[in-house]
Amino acid sequence: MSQADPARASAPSEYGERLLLEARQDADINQAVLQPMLQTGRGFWVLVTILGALVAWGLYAWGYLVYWGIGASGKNRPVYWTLFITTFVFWVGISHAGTMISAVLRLLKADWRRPITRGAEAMTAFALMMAGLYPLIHLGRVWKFYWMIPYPNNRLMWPNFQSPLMWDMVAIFTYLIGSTLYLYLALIPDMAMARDYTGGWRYRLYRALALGWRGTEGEWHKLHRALGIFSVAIIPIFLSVHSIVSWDFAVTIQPRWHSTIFAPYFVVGAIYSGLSALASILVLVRRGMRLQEFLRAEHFNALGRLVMIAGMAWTYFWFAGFLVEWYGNEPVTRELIRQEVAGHLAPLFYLQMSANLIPVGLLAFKKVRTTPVLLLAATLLVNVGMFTERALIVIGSLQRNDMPFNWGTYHTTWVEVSIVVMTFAGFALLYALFSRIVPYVPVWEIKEGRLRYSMRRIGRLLVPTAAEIE
Amino acid sequence: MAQDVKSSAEASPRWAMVVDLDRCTGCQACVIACHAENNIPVVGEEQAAYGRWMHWIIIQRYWEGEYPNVKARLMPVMCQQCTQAPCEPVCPVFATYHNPEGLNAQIYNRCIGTRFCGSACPYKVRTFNWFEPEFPAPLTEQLNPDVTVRSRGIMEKCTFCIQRIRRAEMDVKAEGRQLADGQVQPACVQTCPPSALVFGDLNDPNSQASQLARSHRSFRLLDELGTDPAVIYLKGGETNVPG
Amino acid sequence: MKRLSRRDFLKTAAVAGVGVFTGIAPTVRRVALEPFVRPPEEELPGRATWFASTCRQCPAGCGILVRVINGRARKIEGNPAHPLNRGKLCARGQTGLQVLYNPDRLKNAVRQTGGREPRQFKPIQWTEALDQLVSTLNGLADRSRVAFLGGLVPDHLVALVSSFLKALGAPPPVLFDLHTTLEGRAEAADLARRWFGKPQGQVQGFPLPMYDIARAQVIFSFGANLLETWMSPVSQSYDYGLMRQGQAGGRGFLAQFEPRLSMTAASADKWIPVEPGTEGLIALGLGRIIVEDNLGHVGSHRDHAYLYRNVSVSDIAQASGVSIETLRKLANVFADADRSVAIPGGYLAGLSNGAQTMDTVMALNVVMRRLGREGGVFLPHQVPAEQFTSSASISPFSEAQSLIERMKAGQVDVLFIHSTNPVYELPGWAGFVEALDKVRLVVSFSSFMDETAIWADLVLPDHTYLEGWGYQGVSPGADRPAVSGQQPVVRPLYDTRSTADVVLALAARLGGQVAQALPWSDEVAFLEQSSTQLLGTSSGIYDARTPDGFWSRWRQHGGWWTEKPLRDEPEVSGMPTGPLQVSPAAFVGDPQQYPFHLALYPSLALTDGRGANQPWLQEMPDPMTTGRWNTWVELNPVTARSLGVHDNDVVKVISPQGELEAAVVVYPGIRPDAVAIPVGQGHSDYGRFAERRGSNPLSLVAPLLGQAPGLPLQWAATRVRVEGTGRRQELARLESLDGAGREKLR
Amino acid sequence: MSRRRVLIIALIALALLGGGAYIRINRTSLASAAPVQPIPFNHRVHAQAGVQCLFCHSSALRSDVAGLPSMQKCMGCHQTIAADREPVKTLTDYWQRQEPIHWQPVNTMPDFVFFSHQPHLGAGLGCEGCHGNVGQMDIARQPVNMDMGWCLDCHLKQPSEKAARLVDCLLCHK
Repeated sequence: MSQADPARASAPSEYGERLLLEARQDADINQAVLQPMLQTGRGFWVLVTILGALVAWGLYAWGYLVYWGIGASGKNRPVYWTLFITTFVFWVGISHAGTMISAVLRLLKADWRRPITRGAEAMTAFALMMAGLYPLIHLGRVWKFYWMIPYPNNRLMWPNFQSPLMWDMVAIFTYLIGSTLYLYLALIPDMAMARDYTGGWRYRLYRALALGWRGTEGEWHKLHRALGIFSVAIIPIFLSVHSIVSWDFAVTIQPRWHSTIFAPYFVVGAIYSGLSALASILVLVRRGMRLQEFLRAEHFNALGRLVMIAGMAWTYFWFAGFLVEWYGNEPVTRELIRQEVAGHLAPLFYLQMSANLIPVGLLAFKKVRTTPVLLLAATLLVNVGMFTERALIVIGSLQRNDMPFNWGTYHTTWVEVSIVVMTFAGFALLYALFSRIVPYVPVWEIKEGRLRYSMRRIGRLLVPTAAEIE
Repeated sequence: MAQDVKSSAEASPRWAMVVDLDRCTGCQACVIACHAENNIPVVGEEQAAYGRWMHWIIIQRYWEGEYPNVKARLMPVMCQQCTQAPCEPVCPVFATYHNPEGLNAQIYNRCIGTRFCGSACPYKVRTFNWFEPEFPAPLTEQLNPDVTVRSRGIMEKCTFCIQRIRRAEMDVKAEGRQLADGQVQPACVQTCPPSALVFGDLNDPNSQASQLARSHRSFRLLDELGTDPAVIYLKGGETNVPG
Repeated sequence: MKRLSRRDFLKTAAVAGVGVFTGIAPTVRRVALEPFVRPPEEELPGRATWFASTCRQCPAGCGILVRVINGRARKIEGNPAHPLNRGKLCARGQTGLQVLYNPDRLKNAVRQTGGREPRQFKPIQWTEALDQLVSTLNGLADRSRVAFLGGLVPDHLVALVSSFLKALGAPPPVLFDLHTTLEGRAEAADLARRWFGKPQGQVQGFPLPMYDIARAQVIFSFGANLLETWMSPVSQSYDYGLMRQGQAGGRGFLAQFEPRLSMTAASADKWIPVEPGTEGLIALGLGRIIVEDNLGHVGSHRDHAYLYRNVSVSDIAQASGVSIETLRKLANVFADADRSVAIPGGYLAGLSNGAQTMDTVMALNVVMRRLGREGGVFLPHQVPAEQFTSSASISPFSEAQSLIERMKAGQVDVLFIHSTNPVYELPGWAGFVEALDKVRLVVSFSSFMDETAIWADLVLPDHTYLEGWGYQGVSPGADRPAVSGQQPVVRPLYDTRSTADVVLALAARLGGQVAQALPWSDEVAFLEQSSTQLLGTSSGIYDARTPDGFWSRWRQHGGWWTEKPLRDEPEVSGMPTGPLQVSPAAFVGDPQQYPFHLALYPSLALTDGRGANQPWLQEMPDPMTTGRWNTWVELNPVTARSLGVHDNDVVKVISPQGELEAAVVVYPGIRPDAVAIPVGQGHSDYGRFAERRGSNPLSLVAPLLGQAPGLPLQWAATRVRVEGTGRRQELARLESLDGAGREKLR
Repeated sequence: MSRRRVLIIALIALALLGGGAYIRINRTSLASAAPVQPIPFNHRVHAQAGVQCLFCHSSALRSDVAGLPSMQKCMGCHQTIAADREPVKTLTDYWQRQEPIHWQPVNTMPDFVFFSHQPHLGAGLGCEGCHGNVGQMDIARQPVNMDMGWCLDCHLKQPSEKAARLVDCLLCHK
C-alpha cells in the first residue's frame, strides 16, 4: 500500500484508498500498468512452457480419446457422464464472476470494482472457452458435432431444440460472444493508450484493436452507453447460462437431479466459485505482475466479503435442497444421501462440505480477507469444494438409480484427468498470455474513478467527496 | 367411430411385448438371440466387469429372503419403449425419437454420442459403444446384413427387432396380405424356450399380447414414473414359499 | 487385444489426427461383388434361405433352422415343426454360429512333428494323412488294438464307426464325455433298464425315461436341472412354460431337492436344500408316508408297502435336515395331485449311492401309478427303422476307465478321438494323458486345438455341424419318435473333411471285409440309404414314392418324425423284490479337515467346457450369479462370514485331490456346508476365448477309494476346504454389487 | 476499405450458398465416375439387343438386391453370341476356370442404410428412375449421388398418408 506516499500522509488511510494514486500523474499510471506487461521475466516463460506442455499432453489425450472411443475415459454404465461434465459445470460456474463483478457492480456503481474488472472479464471469457470444449470432448463422435448446429441441409434434419444440450449450446455461445464483446468494449480506450506508448508489433496490434479511438467526448459517451446497455443485457444471460446448465440435470428423472431448486442453486454456486476463483487469480496476478499498487487490501476486502455472502447463500440453497431430499425420503435419494453421509461418497461429501463452509467462516475475519495468502488459501479451498460438489452431483448421482441391479461405480483414467488438467492449464496459459498483451488493470476506469473523488477541507476536517459521473 | 378406430389401428400398430415372469426361467436364450440378431459385440472380461457390457436385454436377478427360504426373482429387462420416453426429448440431434408406431427409435448413424439419453433413462437399458466393436474374422460372417454394425461412440438399445418388423411388413405387402398376429417376432420372443415373451400389436384387441396385457397379473416397470412403457410384465408366482 | 493396439497407438501418436479422420469417412463398402458361377437352386441373392438341420451343441438333438444369406449362415433358430424343441432354442444352440465362424478353427489337417511334447504341428495333405492311417492300420499285427473314443458323436457316425470297428475286429466305440456324465445319461438309461427293461433286452442303448412336465401338476425334481443342461433343456423349458401357465387346472407346482439353488430351483415353487447324499432318503421317506397314510387317489398302497418296510421317517428327517412336517406336507402335495411326477436328476449319478437314490425316486412314480399317465413317466416310442433304433448310447465311466487301462497296458495302438476332450474333461487321476503316451498313433478329429488334440499325432478336423451331414436320435422330450437330420447349411469354410468320409475312405482303402462292411461311396450315400429305411412308413409326417423324393423331404423337414404323438407306457419288469435301500453316501475327505461338500455344476453357458471358445457364451451371464468369463466359488453368506471373505475375494479351494483359486460369489442359495463351482472354464488350449481363463474344478474331484468298479464318476462326492488368499479379483458380473441386497428399494 | 471488406465477405457467402444450391439441384455433379471393371461390360449393347434389365438382374423383384447374373447365365448366350469379341473371350476364360468375376459395385449405399429393391419395384418404380438410362451407358456408372436428400425428394412426394411412414427414420435406418 502506498502509505509511504508523502502527499497522502495527511489523509486518513481509509479514505486514501478511494483517492487512488492521487498524487500520481496519468502518465505514471500508464507506465505502472504497462511496465509489467512489457517486461517479462524468465519465470513467466518457464510458466508458459510448463502450461504449454500440459496443454499439449492434454491434446494428445484428447486425440487418444477420439481415436479409441469414449471408453478410454472411465465412464461406464450407468455413469455416462463424469469428470468432463463436472469440469464443464465448474468452468461455466467460474465464468460467472466476471459478469458479476463487472456488470452488476458497474450498475451498482461500486467503485472498488474498477481495478479488477478487466481481470474478471478475461476470466469469464477464458473460462467459457474452456467450458465450451467439454461438450465437444465428451461427444462419442466429436467429428459429427456440427449436427448440433442448425443449418439447412438436404436431409431436412434439424437439431432438437427440446434438448437442454441445445439450450446449453445457445446459452454458452451467447454468453461467450456477449462477454467477449463486453471485455473488448471496455478495452478500447486502454488499447488506444497502449498504442500511444508502444512500438513494433505491439503498436500495430494495439492500433488495430483500438479501432481508431481518440478519446473524444462523443466516443466516451458512446462507450459509456454501450457499456451501460451491455451491463444490463448480459445479466439475464449470465443468470440463464448456469440455470440451463443445471437443467441439463434437472429435466431428467434421474433421482437427485430432478430438482426445482437446481437453477438458483447452480447460479449461486457459480457465483461463489467464480468470485473465489477471481480472488485467487487476483492474488496470484498481483504478485506475478507486481500490481500491489493497484490491487490493494480494500479490493480484497470487498471481494472477500462478496465471496462470504455468496458462500452463505450457497449454504442456504444447499441446505434447502438437502432438507427436502432428506425429508422426501425417496428411495434412491435416500440411498444417495446414505452413501454421502456414511458410504463410499462420504470422503467427497465431507470434502465438499468442509471446503465450502470453512471459507465462509474464515472470510468473516477482515484479517483473512485482507491478507493475500490467507485469502488465496480460503478461495482456493472454495473451488476445491465447488469442484467436488459438481462431481458429487454428476458422478455421484448417476451411480444410483431406480434399479439396484444397474447401480455402478466409476474410476477415472489418465486420459480423463489429462484432459481436465489440460483445460486448467489452458485457462492459465490464455490468462498469462492475455496479461502480457492487454493492460491488466483498466487504466481509464481508474482514472475515471480518480476524477470522481476529491478531498475537500470542511473546517478542520478533510472530507472525501464523490461526483456523479455518467 | 368403431370404423375409425379400426382403420387407424390398421394404419399404425402399437407394438408391445408381454413378459410373463411366471414362465421366465432365466435361461438367457433371449440374450444370445439378441446378440445374434442385432450384431451386438462382446466386450471381453475386463470391460464386462467394469459394467460396459452391451446386452440389449438382460435378465436381472434379485434375491429376497435368507437361506433357506431364499427367493431369486428373475426379470428380463429390455428397452421399455416408453410412450412418454425420458430419453427422447433430451437428444440434441433427434437420434432417438418416437416413431408413428410408438417405438422409441434409435438411429445409429445420427447419434453423436452425448449419452444424455443414457443418463435420462430410468431403466438404464441403453448401451454405449465405448470402443470400436471387434469381430475377429471370420466372426464377421455371422453379422446380420439387415442391421447396422455400430461404430464407437454410438448409443444403442433394443429396437423390438425393427428389422424383423419391417421385413415382415415388406413380405406381406408384396403378397398383398395383412400382418397376422404372431407373424412378427423379435429374436428374443422367437427363441424363448418357455414362451415367456409374447410380442404383438396392442391396437389389435384380439392379439395374444393384448389379451395377456389385460391380465390381472400385469404390471409395468417403474410405472410410477409415468413413462408408459410398451413392455408389460405379468407377475410371477411365489417361488420357494416358506413352510 | 485392445491393450496391444493401444500400445501401437502410443507409438503412432503423431498420426493420431489422421486416424481420427478415418472415422469421418462414410462407411461405404467398396468390396468386389462376386456372382455365382452356377446359381444354386432356390437361392436368391440377398434373400435369406432357411435350412433345416440339427443342433449339435449338446446331445439333445434339437431341430434348427439356419438363416443363410449369400452363402453365409447368419442366425440359428429353432425349427417350429420339430417335435423336440418346437421352434425354440437355447443360448448354446444359437451360438452354434461361433463354432462355424470361430477364428481359432483348424483350417486343415495337421501332423505333429517331433514327438508329442513340443507341439509342432505341420499342415498335411488329406491324401497323405489317409496314406499314413492306412499304412498304420495295415501294419498292425492285431487290428483289435484300434480304439475309438467319442463324445458328442452324431448317431450316423457312431453307426459307421461301429461297423468299421466291428469289421476290423476291434472293440466297439467308447462314448464318454463330461456333459453326459454331469447329466447322468448313462445312469438314467441304466435306471430305465432296471425298471422297465426286458430281462433279455438290450444291454446298452436302452431308451431314456421321459417325464411329462407340461401336464404334471406337481413335479418333484431330485437334482434334475431340467431347465439348464439336463437331457433336453429346451423341450423341458417349453413344457415348463406350459406347466406354469398353460394348464387348465391352474399353475403347476415344482419342488427342487438339491444342495445348491440352481436356475431350475430358482424357478421352482419350493427349493429344499437337502444334505448332499440324502436325496434318496427323502424319496424313501416320502414314499413311506404315502404308503403308511395311504395318501392319494390310487386305491390301496398295500402292494408297495414292502418297499418301505424298514423306513423310519424320523431318522430320515434327522439325516437329511428336512423336518418331518415338511416331509409330510410334501408327501401330501405329491400324493394329492392327480398328475404328479418325480424326476431323478443327473446330479444323483455323481453320488456313491446314486443308483439307489434314483431307484427310490422312480419308486415314487411307481407307487403313485404315474407310469404312462398324462403328466407322468413315459418311454419314447422307437423309430420304426432298425438303423435308428440301434442308435448310440453313452458308455458308463467304467468303459472309459477300462479303455484307459487298455491304453496304459499298451493294448491300444491306434486311438481315434472324436468330439470329446478327455484330457480336460476327466480328472487327472483318471490317467488319460499317461495312457495316451502308450498309444502309438493318436488321431483326433477335433475342429479346434483343444487339450486332447495337442497330444494327437494327427489332427484331421471334421466339418463343424453346420457344414456337415448326419442324423441324430433325439433325447427324451419329444412326444413322438423322431430322427433329427443334419445337413450342411454353408459350404465348408476350410479344408476340413467329414470324419464319416474319412472312415469310409479308410474302409475302402483297407479293402476286404472292412470295405464290404462299409460299401458306401460317401457319407451322403449312407445317409440317403439310411433315411429311406423309413420310406413307406405310414405314420410319418411325410412319405414319398421314390428314395430320392424321400431324401429331399427329409432334408426339407430336417429329419423324420411321426404325424401323431406316440409314446410308450413303461411296464415295470424289474420291480425290486425287497425293501428299497439307500446306503449312506460316501465322500472323499475327512469332514474335520475338509468341512465343505463340493457341489460342481455344469455352467449354463459353457456346459462341460465345450462352449468356452464361443465369445457369446463367455459373455453370457450366469443367470444366478451373473458371473461371466471366469470361474467363481459360491459360498453361503454365513460361510463367507465365518471365513472372513467377501464378494470378489480370491479363495483357495482345496480337496484331497487338488486345489484351485477363484473369486468368491456370496450366494444366498447354497447350503452353508457346501461350496459350488461351475464347470467349463480353465482351458489351457482351446482358442483365444477359452485359454487361460478361470480354473477347471475337475482337478478337485477325488477318486472315491474302494469304490466298486462300474460306478459312475463320483463327481459330487468330494469334500473340500476353503482358505482366503487375501487377494481380490473382480468377477465380470452383470449385477452391480453396489445394488446387491437392495431389492426392496421400492 | 471497410466497405470493400463487407463486399468480399458477402461475395464469399454468396458463392457458398450458390454452390450449395447447385449441388442440391444438380446431384449428378457429385456422382462418382464409372469404376473400372474386370470386363468392360457394355450395358448399351445388351440393351440394344433387347435384353431387359430384369433378365440379368432378376432378383430385384423379389429380393433386397438386384443381383448380378450368374456366369452360367452369361454363358447361356455367349457360348454362341459374339464369342469372338475380346471381352467375351475374357468371360469365357473365367468360365473355363470356373472362377467368379470380381465386379466392382457401381451403385453403393452406406452400411447404415437399409435398402431393398423389392418394395421400390413393387411400388411401380422403374429401374431408370434411380439408375438413369443405363441402356445408354457403355460402362455403367452411378448417375446421381444417392444421398439421403435424394431419397427424401421422392419419399416426400408420395401421398401424405404414405409419406408419414416413408419419412420415418426407422424405415431405412436400423
